[in-house]
Amino acid sequence: MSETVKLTIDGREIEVPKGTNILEAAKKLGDEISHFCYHPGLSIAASCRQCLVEISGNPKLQPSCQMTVTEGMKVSTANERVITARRQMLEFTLVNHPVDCPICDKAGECLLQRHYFDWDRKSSRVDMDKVHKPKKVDLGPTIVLDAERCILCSRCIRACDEVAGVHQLEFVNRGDHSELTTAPGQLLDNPYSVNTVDVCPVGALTAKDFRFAMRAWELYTTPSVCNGCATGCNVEVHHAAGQTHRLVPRPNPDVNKYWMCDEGRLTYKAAQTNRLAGATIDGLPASPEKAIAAAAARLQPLLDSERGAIGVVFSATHSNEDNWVLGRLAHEFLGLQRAYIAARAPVPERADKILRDADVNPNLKGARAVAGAFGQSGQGDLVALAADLRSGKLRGLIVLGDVVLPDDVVDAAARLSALVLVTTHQGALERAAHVALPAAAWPEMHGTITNRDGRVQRMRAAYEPAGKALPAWELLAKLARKLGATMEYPYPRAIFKEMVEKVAAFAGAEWGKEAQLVQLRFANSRG
Amino acid sequence: MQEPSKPPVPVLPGVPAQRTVVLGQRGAQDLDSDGLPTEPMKINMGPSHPAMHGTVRMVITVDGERIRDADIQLGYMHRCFEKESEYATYTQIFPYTDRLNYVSPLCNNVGFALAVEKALDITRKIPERAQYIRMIVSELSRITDHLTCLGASSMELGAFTIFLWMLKAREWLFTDLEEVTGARLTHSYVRVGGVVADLPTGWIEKVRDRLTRVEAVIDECDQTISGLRIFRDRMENVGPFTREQAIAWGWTGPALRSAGVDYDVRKDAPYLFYDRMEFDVPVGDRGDCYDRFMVRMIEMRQSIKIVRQCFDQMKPGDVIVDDGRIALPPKNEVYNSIEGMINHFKIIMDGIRVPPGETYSYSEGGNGELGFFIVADGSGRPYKLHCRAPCFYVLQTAGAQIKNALISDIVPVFGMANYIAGECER
Amino acid sequence: MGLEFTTTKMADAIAWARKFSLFTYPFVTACCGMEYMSTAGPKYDVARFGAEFPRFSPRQADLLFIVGTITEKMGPVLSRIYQQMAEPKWVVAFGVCACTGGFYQNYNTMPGADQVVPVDVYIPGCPPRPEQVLDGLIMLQERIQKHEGHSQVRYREEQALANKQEALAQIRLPAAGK
Amino acid sequence: MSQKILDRLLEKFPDAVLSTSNFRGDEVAIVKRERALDVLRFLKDDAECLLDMARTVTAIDWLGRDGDRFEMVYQLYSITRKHGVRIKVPVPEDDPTIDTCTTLWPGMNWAEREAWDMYGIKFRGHPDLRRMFMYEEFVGHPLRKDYPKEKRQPLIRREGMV
Repeated sequence: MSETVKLTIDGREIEVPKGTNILEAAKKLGDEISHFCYHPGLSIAASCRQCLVEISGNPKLQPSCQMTVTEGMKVSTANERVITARRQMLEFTLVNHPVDCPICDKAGECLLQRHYFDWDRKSSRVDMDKVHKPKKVDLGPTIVLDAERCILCSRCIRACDEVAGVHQLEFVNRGDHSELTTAPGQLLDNPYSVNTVDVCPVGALTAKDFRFAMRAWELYTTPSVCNGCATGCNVEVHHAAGQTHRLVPRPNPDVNKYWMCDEGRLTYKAAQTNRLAGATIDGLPASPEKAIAAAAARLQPLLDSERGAIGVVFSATHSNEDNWVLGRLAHEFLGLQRAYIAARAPVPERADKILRDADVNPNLKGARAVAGAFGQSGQGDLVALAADLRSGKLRGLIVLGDVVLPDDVVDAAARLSALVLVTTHQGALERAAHVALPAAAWPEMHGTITNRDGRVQRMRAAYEPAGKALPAWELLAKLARKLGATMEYPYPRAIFKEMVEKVAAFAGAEWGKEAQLVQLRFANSRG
Repeated sequence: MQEPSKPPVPVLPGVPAQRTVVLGQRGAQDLDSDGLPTEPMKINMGPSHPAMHGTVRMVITVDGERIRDADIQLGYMHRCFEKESEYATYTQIFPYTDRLNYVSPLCNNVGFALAVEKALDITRKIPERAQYIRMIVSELSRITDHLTCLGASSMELGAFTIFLWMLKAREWLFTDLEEVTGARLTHSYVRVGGVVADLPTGWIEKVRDRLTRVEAVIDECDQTISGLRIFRDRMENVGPFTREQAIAWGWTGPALRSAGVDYDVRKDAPYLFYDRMEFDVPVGDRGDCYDRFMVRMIEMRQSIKIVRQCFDQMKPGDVIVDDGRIALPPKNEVYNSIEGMINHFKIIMDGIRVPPGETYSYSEGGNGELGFFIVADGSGRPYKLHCRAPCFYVLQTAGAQIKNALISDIVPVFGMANYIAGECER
Repeated sequence: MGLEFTTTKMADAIAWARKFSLFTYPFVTACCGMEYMSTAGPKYDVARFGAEFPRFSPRQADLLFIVGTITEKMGPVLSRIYQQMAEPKWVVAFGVCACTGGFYQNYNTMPGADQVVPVDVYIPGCPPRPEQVLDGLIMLQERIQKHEGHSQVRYREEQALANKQEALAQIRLPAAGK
Repeated sequence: MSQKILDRLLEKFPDAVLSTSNFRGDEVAIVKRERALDVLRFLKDDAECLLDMARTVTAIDWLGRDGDRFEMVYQLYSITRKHGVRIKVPVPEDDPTIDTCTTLWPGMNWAEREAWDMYGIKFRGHPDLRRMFMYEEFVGHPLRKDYPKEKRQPLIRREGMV
């Protein structure tokens, strides 16, 4: 990438690396060339002819997505001839496009709408019937196809070939009867199938999960990180009225490029079902203040008598900040010695070379790093915890996160003289706990998680926590104050700064900017 | 540059040219007697009080009948206009502007449309007829504003008849405006780039005739009350404000003009076609409540004059700008072709895209200079929208005006500040 | 039986008298006030329905007209004014803001006046036309005649409860064995 | 029209004026916070500018933008000279304070109180800096971009209405 090429686009000179195509070069200059079939993450098809530009010395207009830049090249992207061509291509594309916008899931983030509005805005000249095609083709477990809306850009075909690595989609027939389809008897069922919906410039491919569930333009978007596995794909949380409606990948060349897996897209469901809405004392609802006081009262005698028999459980599903505050509470102030790290068991069969990882914990590495920072080896996992509970070594336990344990272990935990739980979800252990405090789930809180490569990534709060829940770090800090510790954090960023200084693994990590809450209709990036 | 010269204030029937203290008037000082020792007492007026039209709350400290101190508290009607606007497209904001100064909604509509057009830089492209229609409706709206203000405050001073008469005239104008806009009060008639629809056929003749009758009502009220002794006793020398004070405190509109400053946006920074209109700007000389009353009284006649000139000057033509990014396509295209559908969809759902930049645009509202400060970020909704509400600045001096006055003076002072909750607290 | 007959008929007569002599307290906050003026004004004369006499003190009124948006800051004032009114009392939400908050859904506007006080009749519209208001008033009168106003219902329930307790007190047996 | 105001400013306060611009006929000058009051006083008193009326004072919240988060906006006008200008003053997030301009234009008293109420900008030397619209129990500043639009803080509710 060392050598670069100079060229002029619309009279402005720019220097780009060799091998860049004109479309990308123009994007660098800030003027967008309309396109349907080109996608930065996919190979070039140059089939939509929407990105035609004029290159001086070249008699015909050339597709800018296909043409790589050459030294001294002179390009004009918006002269009369180019715009006329664009309009003509758009007119052809629209000839057979159904009048579906009011019932189309893509409406509001549709490239066809956008380009027509930006470049054409001419009324129709066609007065005959449009060609009709099947409206509801079930392509597989996740996708439904509306063949009429398809503009034959072939993005989805390439997405299957190049992302999932399986060739499952193809065009049949020719002319205005061409159709997207799977091979007879075959299904579109690869684990990355929903990416085809993201790349589809129109509403031809729709995800069954989101189909007719919500209008795109009414959603608000918040950048965050997927909590499905240790890969930590960057996502945008699309939500409205305190509820997530879908996750879409957020481009990040170092982690997930432009993609994410189908399983990851559904992680939002777990984050908003079966939640612990309010604090409980011995299974009965109570106000947060009362619950925290009760927790402190439960722990105090143990702290006085047998400090060594109290354990803490770090969570691989909670943010670094939550774990850090727990660590400070347990080891810096209470001087506890027994630490465990609760992590979901790995699922080897889901691992692949693309994105999916066997480790289904979003933050195992982070939890280990934090525990390590407090001199805890971090090797005490759930097995060790179960053993210690069974053998009765433990008398008290402070647990972060919702931990799933075998029944007999839960019974053992129930026999502890103090079991304080800070968790997002209901569960067996939560029912057994003396005090359970409701924590905010990942779409509801600011924080960072560490992915499998040790990359510290930022999650942003999309909406208010469910019910009476609070961020776990806040609950733990309150508990710490009740126990006489001095721990004041005005906002999570303070924790982050403190943590980054102390923990070697997090050195140089960035908190990042606060993101404004923008409704998709006003976020010009999409559609 | 020097000020443009203004014609003198016309002398009206029923208004004595020079003011003399009416015989038998008891000065306020007569009410304070040394015989009655008083002690300061805090009284809470409002937020729901017969003497307050609107929901303002006053904590006044009275010493006998005298007001020693007054603390005016707002916010009981704060409807978050600016926050709502940040979440709505420019077109969706028009209904909110209706409810700013809900006594003259069309002035706000026009003011906001002008602001967005300035941000879009299409002010020159607006069709002539649309501009004339905007002037007509906003002047009619100004008349309803003043009728309500004067009628209501007369009623609060006990002149119920005036209230009924002026309300009668207001009903006429509501009915006429309803024929144009489809709504009696909250019209949402103006759009970015023009107006929704043309005037109905035969409307102009009807309104010409209607205006003469409105004028008659105004004269009737004027002759009945302007010279009335009781009325003048209540209004004259109440809450006077000097020219310098008025400017320093950011007064505009009738209040400022009553203090002797001839500042009228329609003259000083003509928008629409006000530079083609021939009308006078009345100014007072004392800046007391009576002046404010009379200025409004005269302004109504001037507005009628403007409307008549518009009727004479306007010609047939388009009523909205011809631009596919701003004006909606015809409905048959929307329903039958994908092109029209997309065009309609994008304008409605994404809104009118305004290029990034900050503009402040102002016009003459019912109460004075109505300004809109728009911060656009290139999307279909304002990044920030600030509204400069005229009566917000007039009302904040009410406390100073009633200091050391009598409790009964609160009524005229507030009536003439024309406190409109929706506009003042937005 | 005869007694019941007369009392029920008496109650109906009283309700009839009440529904045509409503003393309104206009709790005017916003735009709807303009249409309230029109309703009270010369053209749509609310006096024709026996509700022409606005009292500007809640203690003298039995019909509370909530005219316009109610904000969070205004909430306590509204409930206090409601409490100051004498029983039996009726409440009308005038305009969509008083009904549901209308298109003001934000940090300071209350989603409907019924968050604070019980409401008998909701008159939608932004603002409602005077005809609509009169229609709502007639609806309220019908409710009053049918003894369905919220305070009338509350009163009946309290009476029923009191009678029940009375009856219970009478049938209670002397404690035996002591 | 009022370009000469900007020229006057540039020649008088070359160090205080960060930048000047003209957009759609609105002249704008961005001024350092430390010198803001001097600039405003000059504009009011200077014989050529004589901006005797302040139209409005408000703030802008640029959350997530590089540089200072807030920006004060002064919309000034001269009744006698019939010209106006807009002065903008960047205000940092960690220390949102600025000198009050009520000493020059008393009419900006409530406008500054509103800016405090809505954006949490403190005005040094303001006569009484209370909340303008919201009630005292209200937590936060609603027009800040990070305050949710529908986050209500009820003072009162009927039972069963929570």
